Amino acid sequence: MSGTHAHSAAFVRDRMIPQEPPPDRSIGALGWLRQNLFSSWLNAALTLVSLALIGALLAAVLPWVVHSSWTANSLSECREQIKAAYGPEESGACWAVIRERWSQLIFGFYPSEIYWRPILAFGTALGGLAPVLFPGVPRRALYLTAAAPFLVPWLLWGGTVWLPVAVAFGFVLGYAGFRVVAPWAGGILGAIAAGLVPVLWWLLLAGKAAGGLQEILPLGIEPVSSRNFGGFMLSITIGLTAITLSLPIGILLALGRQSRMFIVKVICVGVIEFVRGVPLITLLFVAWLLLNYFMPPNTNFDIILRVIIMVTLFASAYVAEVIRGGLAALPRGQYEAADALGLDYWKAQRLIVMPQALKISIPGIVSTFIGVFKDTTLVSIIGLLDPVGFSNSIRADVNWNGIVWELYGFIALMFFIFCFSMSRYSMYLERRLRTGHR
Amino acid sequence: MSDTAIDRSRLTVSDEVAIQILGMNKWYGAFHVLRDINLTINKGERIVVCGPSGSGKSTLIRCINRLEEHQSGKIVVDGIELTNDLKHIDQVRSEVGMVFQHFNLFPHLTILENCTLAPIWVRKVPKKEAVETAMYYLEKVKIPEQANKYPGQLSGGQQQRVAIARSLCMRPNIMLFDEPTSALDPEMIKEVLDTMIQLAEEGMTMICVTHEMGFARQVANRVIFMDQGQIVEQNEPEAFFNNPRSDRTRLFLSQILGH
Amino acid sequence: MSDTAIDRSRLTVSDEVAIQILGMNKWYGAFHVLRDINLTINKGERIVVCGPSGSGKSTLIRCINRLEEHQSGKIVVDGIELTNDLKHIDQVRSEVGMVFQHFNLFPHLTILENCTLAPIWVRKVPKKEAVETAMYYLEKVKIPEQANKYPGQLSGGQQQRVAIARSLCMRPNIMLFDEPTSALDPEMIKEVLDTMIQLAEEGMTMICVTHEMGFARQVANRVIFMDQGQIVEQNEPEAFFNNPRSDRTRLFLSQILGH
Amino acid sequence: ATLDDVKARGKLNCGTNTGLVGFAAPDANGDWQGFDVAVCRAVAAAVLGDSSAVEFVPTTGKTRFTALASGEIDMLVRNTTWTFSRDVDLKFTFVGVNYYDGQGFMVPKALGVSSAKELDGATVCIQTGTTTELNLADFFRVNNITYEPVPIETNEQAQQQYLAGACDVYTTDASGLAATRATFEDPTAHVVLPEIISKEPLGPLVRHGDDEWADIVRWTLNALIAAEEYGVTSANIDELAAAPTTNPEINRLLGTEGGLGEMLGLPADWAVKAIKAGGNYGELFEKYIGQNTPIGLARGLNAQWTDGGLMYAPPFR
Amino acid sequence: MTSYPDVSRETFRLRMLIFDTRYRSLTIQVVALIAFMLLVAWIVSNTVQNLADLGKPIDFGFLTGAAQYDINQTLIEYTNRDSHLRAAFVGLLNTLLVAALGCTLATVLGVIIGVLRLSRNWLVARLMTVYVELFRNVPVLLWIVFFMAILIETLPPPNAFRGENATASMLLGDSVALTNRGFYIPEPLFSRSLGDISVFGAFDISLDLIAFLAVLAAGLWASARIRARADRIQNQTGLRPTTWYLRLGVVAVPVLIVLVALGFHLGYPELKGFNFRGGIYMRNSLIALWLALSFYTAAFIAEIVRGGILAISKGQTEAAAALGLRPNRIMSLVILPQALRVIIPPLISQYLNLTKNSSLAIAVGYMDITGTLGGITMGQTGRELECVLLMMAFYLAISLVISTAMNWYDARVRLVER
Ligand SMILES: Nc1ncnc2c1ncn2[C@@H]1O[C@H](COP(=O)(O)OP(=O)(O)OP(=O)(O)O)[C@@H](O)[C@H]1O
Ligand SMILES: Nc1ncnc2c1ncn2[C@@H]1O[C@H](COP(=O)(O)OP(=O)(O)OP(=O)(O)O)[C@@H](O)[C@H]1O
Ligand SMILES: NC(=O)CC[C@H](N)C(=O)O
Ligand SMILES: [Mg+2]
Ligand SMILES: [Mg+2]
Repeated sequence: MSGTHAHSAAFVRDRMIPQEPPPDRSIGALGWLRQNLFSSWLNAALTLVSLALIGALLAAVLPWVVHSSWTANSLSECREQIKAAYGPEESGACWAVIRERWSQLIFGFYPSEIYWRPILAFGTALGGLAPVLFPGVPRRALYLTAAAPFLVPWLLWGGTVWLPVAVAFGFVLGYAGFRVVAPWAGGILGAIAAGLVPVLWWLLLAGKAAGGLQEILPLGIEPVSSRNFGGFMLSITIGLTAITLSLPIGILLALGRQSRMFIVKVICVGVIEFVRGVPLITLLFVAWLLLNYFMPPNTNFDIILRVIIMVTLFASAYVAEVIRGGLAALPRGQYEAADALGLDYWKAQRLIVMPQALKISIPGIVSTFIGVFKDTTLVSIIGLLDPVGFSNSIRADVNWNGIVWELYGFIALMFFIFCFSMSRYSMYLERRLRTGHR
Repeated sequence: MSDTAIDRSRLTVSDEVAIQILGMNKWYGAFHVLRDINLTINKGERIVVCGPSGSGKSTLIRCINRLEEHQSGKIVVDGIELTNDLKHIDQVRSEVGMVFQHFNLFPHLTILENCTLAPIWVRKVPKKEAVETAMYYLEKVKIPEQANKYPGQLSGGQQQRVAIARSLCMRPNIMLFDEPTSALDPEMIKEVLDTMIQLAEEGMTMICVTHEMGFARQVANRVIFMDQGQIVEQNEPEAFFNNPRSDRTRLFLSQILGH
Repeated sequence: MSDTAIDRSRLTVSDEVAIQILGMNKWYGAFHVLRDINLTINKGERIVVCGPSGSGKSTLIRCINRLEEHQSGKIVVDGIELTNDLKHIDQVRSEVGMVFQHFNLFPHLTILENCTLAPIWVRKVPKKEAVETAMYYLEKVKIPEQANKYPGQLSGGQQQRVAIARSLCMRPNIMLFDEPTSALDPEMIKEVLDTMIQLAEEGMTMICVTHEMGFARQVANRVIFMDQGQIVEQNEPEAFFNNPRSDRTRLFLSQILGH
Repeated sequence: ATLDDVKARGKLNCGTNTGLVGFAAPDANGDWQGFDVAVCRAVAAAVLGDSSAVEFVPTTGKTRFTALASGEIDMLVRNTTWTFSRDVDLKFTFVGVNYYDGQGFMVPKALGVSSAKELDGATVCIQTGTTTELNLADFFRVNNITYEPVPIETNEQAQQQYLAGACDVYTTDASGLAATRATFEDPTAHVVLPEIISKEPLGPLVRHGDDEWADIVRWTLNALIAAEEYGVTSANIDELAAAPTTNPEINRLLGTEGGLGEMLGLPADWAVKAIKAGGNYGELFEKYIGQNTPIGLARGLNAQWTDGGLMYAPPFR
Repeated sequence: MTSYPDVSRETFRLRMLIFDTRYRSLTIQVVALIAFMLLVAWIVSNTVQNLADLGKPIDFGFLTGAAQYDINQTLIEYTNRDSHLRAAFVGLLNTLLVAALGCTLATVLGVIIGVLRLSRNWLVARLMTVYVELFRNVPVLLWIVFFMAILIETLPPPNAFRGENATASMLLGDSVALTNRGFYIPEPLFSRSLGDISVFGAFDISLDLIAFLAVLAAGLWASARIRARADRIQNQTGLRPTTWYLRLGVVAVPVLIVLVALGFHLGYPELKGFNFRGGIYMRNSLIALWLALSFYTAAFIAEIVRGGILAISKGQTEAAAALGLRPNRIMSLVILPQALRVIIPPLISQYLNLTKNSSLAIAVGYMDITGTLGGITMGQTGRELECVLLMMAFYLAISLVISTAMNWYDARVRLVER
């Protein structure tokens, strides 16, 4: 046991050594510079190259941005103003075009005296989303969430108040149908009734009922045709609708795809893979050229509605794939526990499976949404006046013929702000949910 | 195992049949997992099922509340035969509570919500009443103070007790336990076993897959030994442990107790 | 712990110095992790390092094979001083084997490939020879039959033994272990400790961060207790455990052993 | 039928150019103005009695026919050439011609080109989906010279590329060239080459299959042309329409005699409203594209037949 | 064993369709199938009805008619007398060209940026973060038109290269001209050319190219042999012979010989007439589309690469370092093989996205399949349904091929686990 030790050097520290500051310049500003920018020759070179790059970019862009005119009424006037102010060789930005066309870039041809309507509509939509997006909002705001889907379109398109009421009544009918049928024939028939009754109502009676009510009690606001929608309002309308509708549809598609029922699964897989396999632009072509062919003769519905349908379909397929990932990540035990407690399929999905699967899928869902919002610019290719489309028609104006960077820059900036804040929000959400249960 | 003194005379068994399994067979694909199972369990019985891994213990109790489908034979629970009829399945499931090895609590709900979920949505109990019931059972498993935490914040033993409380909130007549303690650290096993003993004392019909032989001796009125999908031996605990009749049982017991 | 009888007299310590650390200090940013470390380790010594979490144990042994850089003082391993010279670092690293808490096996390579990778690419050993060496050490850690499996297919204990074999294949003079058993299930700990004991018997110089006090008593010839980045006490195991001289050590031991 | 749809809607959906000064372009207030636009307004005035009851749908060379075929617009007035295949294969009805045109080339003066035949190897900006695109291919093939086409969606993009020098030549209808050149900072730096390589009768069109609607558009256009022939102008029309005049032709046109309006399913004063919307054909021409506008087109082929031109409205009887 | 009563054979009742687990799923499936078929039938019948009303029944015959229009960029022989089908094929090749170019550049950029984002250099890392956020938060369509505008507005027209007082000049010894119509770069020419062969009578392939590729392939094969030999030697002796110059040689020397034999020389672009002649002409539409798609996709690829490298835990690097492996070997033997498994599947779906996004070519007048088949052909013939269907079929085929490749790769590299 003993004698084998070279060191029986037992040692006990009698005095503890306190924290000491590090010896070299590894802290402080200089230390930071050394560690982060000039830690090696390669790094130093990279730093210098980066600095040069940033410098060159700023030198090229900054004077142009700053040497600008906000007041001119045409491109030539603007150029003159800039030459007058900053010298004959200078070129600068004509932000004046943004000032002059600001309201058009935002609202398109929406009648200017009722700009409050789209503003109120998007306010309502945000209000409706708030209780879903942020946990701190009181539960009562959920009423707004329920009302928003009817309120927002009505505010945007105007017309009789009875139409949204009639549409909303369809949901009441559906619920009633379920309550009447379900106890007697069971959940599945109940669900079918809940689906069928409102569809019949909407297709056959809702329009007439709304018309009739309008006769009796004319209540309404000035209707605005969707041809007048344009600018960011159009992007947001399409984006927001597609985003909100694609979530439930995507969930259904994802559930269908996970289903053990072969035919249901095949149909869902087919739809998802088809939609994901083709570019959005071809789907927009369908909306624009073919959707009217698919409808009974002489139905001619709004191009914006058609576009919204296709963009929603597109978003749904992508959301479905994201949610499928979330569903797959859920342990089997959760399903079994729900079964063992006697929850039926839909209740288990709603109470147990979806809340968890959605939580897992949030980053994916949000990036899908960002993608959808960005993709709304494609509608300019089929001639709708979203911001990109609008920039073309502004350029068609003799006064602003030849203006390029200011418009693209402005539009890009706006999109950047929207998309960037969405992605930051998703990070915030992820962080919050990660710590949520701990 | 548990040090709690238990008065076995208080554990009564009634004559009414709770579960009856007749000539039941089950296959996974071509693999014959359960072979000709015959078993009658009376109200108030406390059955412990044991046997080597893969012998079909879990499958057996999962058949009882139809988490798995059997292919031939008959299972009657509380007078209701388990067929493909959804109504019957729902009825049976609300009579039978089940506790899983890995608890399977719902991590996105608080403990209280875990416990009130099924009563509210399946039994259609008013929320207030459901909360009262839940608190009653949470007290019973001695964690009422955790009611508003999330499962992730609890230790394994506490989680398993919540799982038991969650089942009890549906006021089942029969409880199934599938190795409820085998995912737990030694200190926590006792907490859970105590809770189960308490349940047994109150006359609950229980079927429990476990290798806690102390628990079996103390609580069970019958021990069933399974191997290769069959019931190989069943007997009262004393007789089972001290005097196993089959060779396989003896072999198995020697491994388990020597461990 | 291990039931293997170990003949301590066979564990010899030579007079040659294997590792010498002189007045070594290390900072993370402004945080002083290691403070004035002085330590001389002779060939064949078996050192156990223990201490509360965050006391700098891992950092200390990671400094020895330069996974971390120290800012002042001197570390000499096998006669080579650790400076920024890459040659020296490479030399030291191929002399010193390290086993991590989480094994860090390469999941895309088979066990055999894990073991032969470094000998082939660092030591430039012919493949055939590398395979032979690898098989030799795999047999030593008692898993030659797993050679063609992937790490994902092995249990934790087996993986850790592979990690040890992988280090040994480089034929190091010194082995460093950073809590090699703390990520393992109890049954698997024994497998790994047995392997380490065997290594010790063969005279390997070892530094092991561990809280397995049984192992320390049985194998170590010196136990080092660290706290707040400093070596607070070091002694022979018997004296260390039975008669700790510093209050901090006593407190720590009471916690660990009472556990 | 289309007429009923339009009446029910209370608006006429009219397809126009995305922007071609003089023919169709929104002004600073967002109101559409131009020679083609005026036809839309006249039809709206005739049908709905309100020349502002028009929803203008900007279309590109490529999108215009789909817009019409899919029913998105009721009529298309977008300097569209009447061709056999558009009429027969694409199933549209051209109701007349509001401008007789031909395809020309515009080049910067600095290039020193005086004939289209000298354009061998040039880069040519061309709007896709147009007849000019096809004519161009034929022209260079026939003359055995090469070119590099740069396909472009709208007139405005073509202009941008042409001015930046990304193409040497811009080719389209001569009227379009004149209109485009008019918007340049320095129009005199560009010349339109003398060759006109095609016939381009431009006119309004509607879908096949609704002859009543085609008649309305056709006769509205004819009314504008006839009005010029008879000397009915926006200045004197109120007077002329107040009571029957001595000229029965004018009376039938203005609805003070006979029931032409009723036959079309329109009120009797349909033509009065159409003419009052912007004036007669000659007035419209002068106002939007004539000699006194920056575009400065001469009447040429578009003069009345009585002045040696091709404008020849069939009789109103 | 005791005999037991068999399960009572129930008679079938209607309610079992809904409540019996055996029939229930069947019921639902039949209902779903019927509903789906009804929907499809409804759409088809509407379409047929509508098209009949318009008098243009579905008919693909127009594809064989003469296209009549010219296409500026044609990878195969094409004149305006050729059929619409051939025009569509020209467009298809153009789509594939820009997709291939785009995927290549996007990968290169994405990898560089992704790696630089992990750089310890604070400034570089931040700069790359800015790049990524900027590019992925602005719509790709905007980037495309933006790049096109940059080309058109900032580069000189060919005119500017002309005359005594030219304001612009060619680069790299008068071999490259950057104009606002596109870039002209030298082209490979062969003075002793082998000529072309015709494939199916549809298009020609240069024999020179074939010869070149054949020799290159042979060289690569030889190089692989040398490498295998090096592996063998390493296995036997442990020492790896240095072979890079040999391997370079077997590839380069025969290729050089073939090039000399064929009389290889470069054809330089020259200003003649209105435009540069000679050389390879990359039109501004191609360049704008290519750069925009690459830069945009690179931002996503950078994130994938970064994620892939981060996913390989620090422990792997440390374990490898502790074994004495040098940093470059750690990268090639430990990190890359693992990171690639994480990176490649999402990378392939980015390729798919890029290919689909290339349909935005239409915004800058690049004649891809949406520009020919879905653009001019559709506009001139008015065959919307047929053209859109064909276009969708084409893109579906591409995505099918790509996702099959991805699944195959996924299955091949999946880590073996318990
Ligand atoms: N879904 C399944 N598909 C196919 N085979 C299965 C399935 N579930 C279980 N098995 C097999 O059925 C047999 C019985 O499984 P069961 O889980 O009932 O055993 P057990 O007695 O509970 O074992 P343990 O003690 O390991 O839990 C095992 O051989 C198992 O491999
Ligand atoms: N990369 C790092 N940067 C900054 N601080 C670090 C870093 N790594 C470790 N530390 C800090 O250094 C201290 C010592 O860490 P070390 O890992 O050596 O402790 P330990 O004794 O091994 O503890 P444990 O028993 O938890 O493994 C801790 O306080 C830790 O927070
Ligand atoms: N350039 C144009 O926009 C019109 C072109 C030509 N008149 C056509 O109808 O095709
Ligand atoms: Mg089991
Ligand atoms: Mg540590």
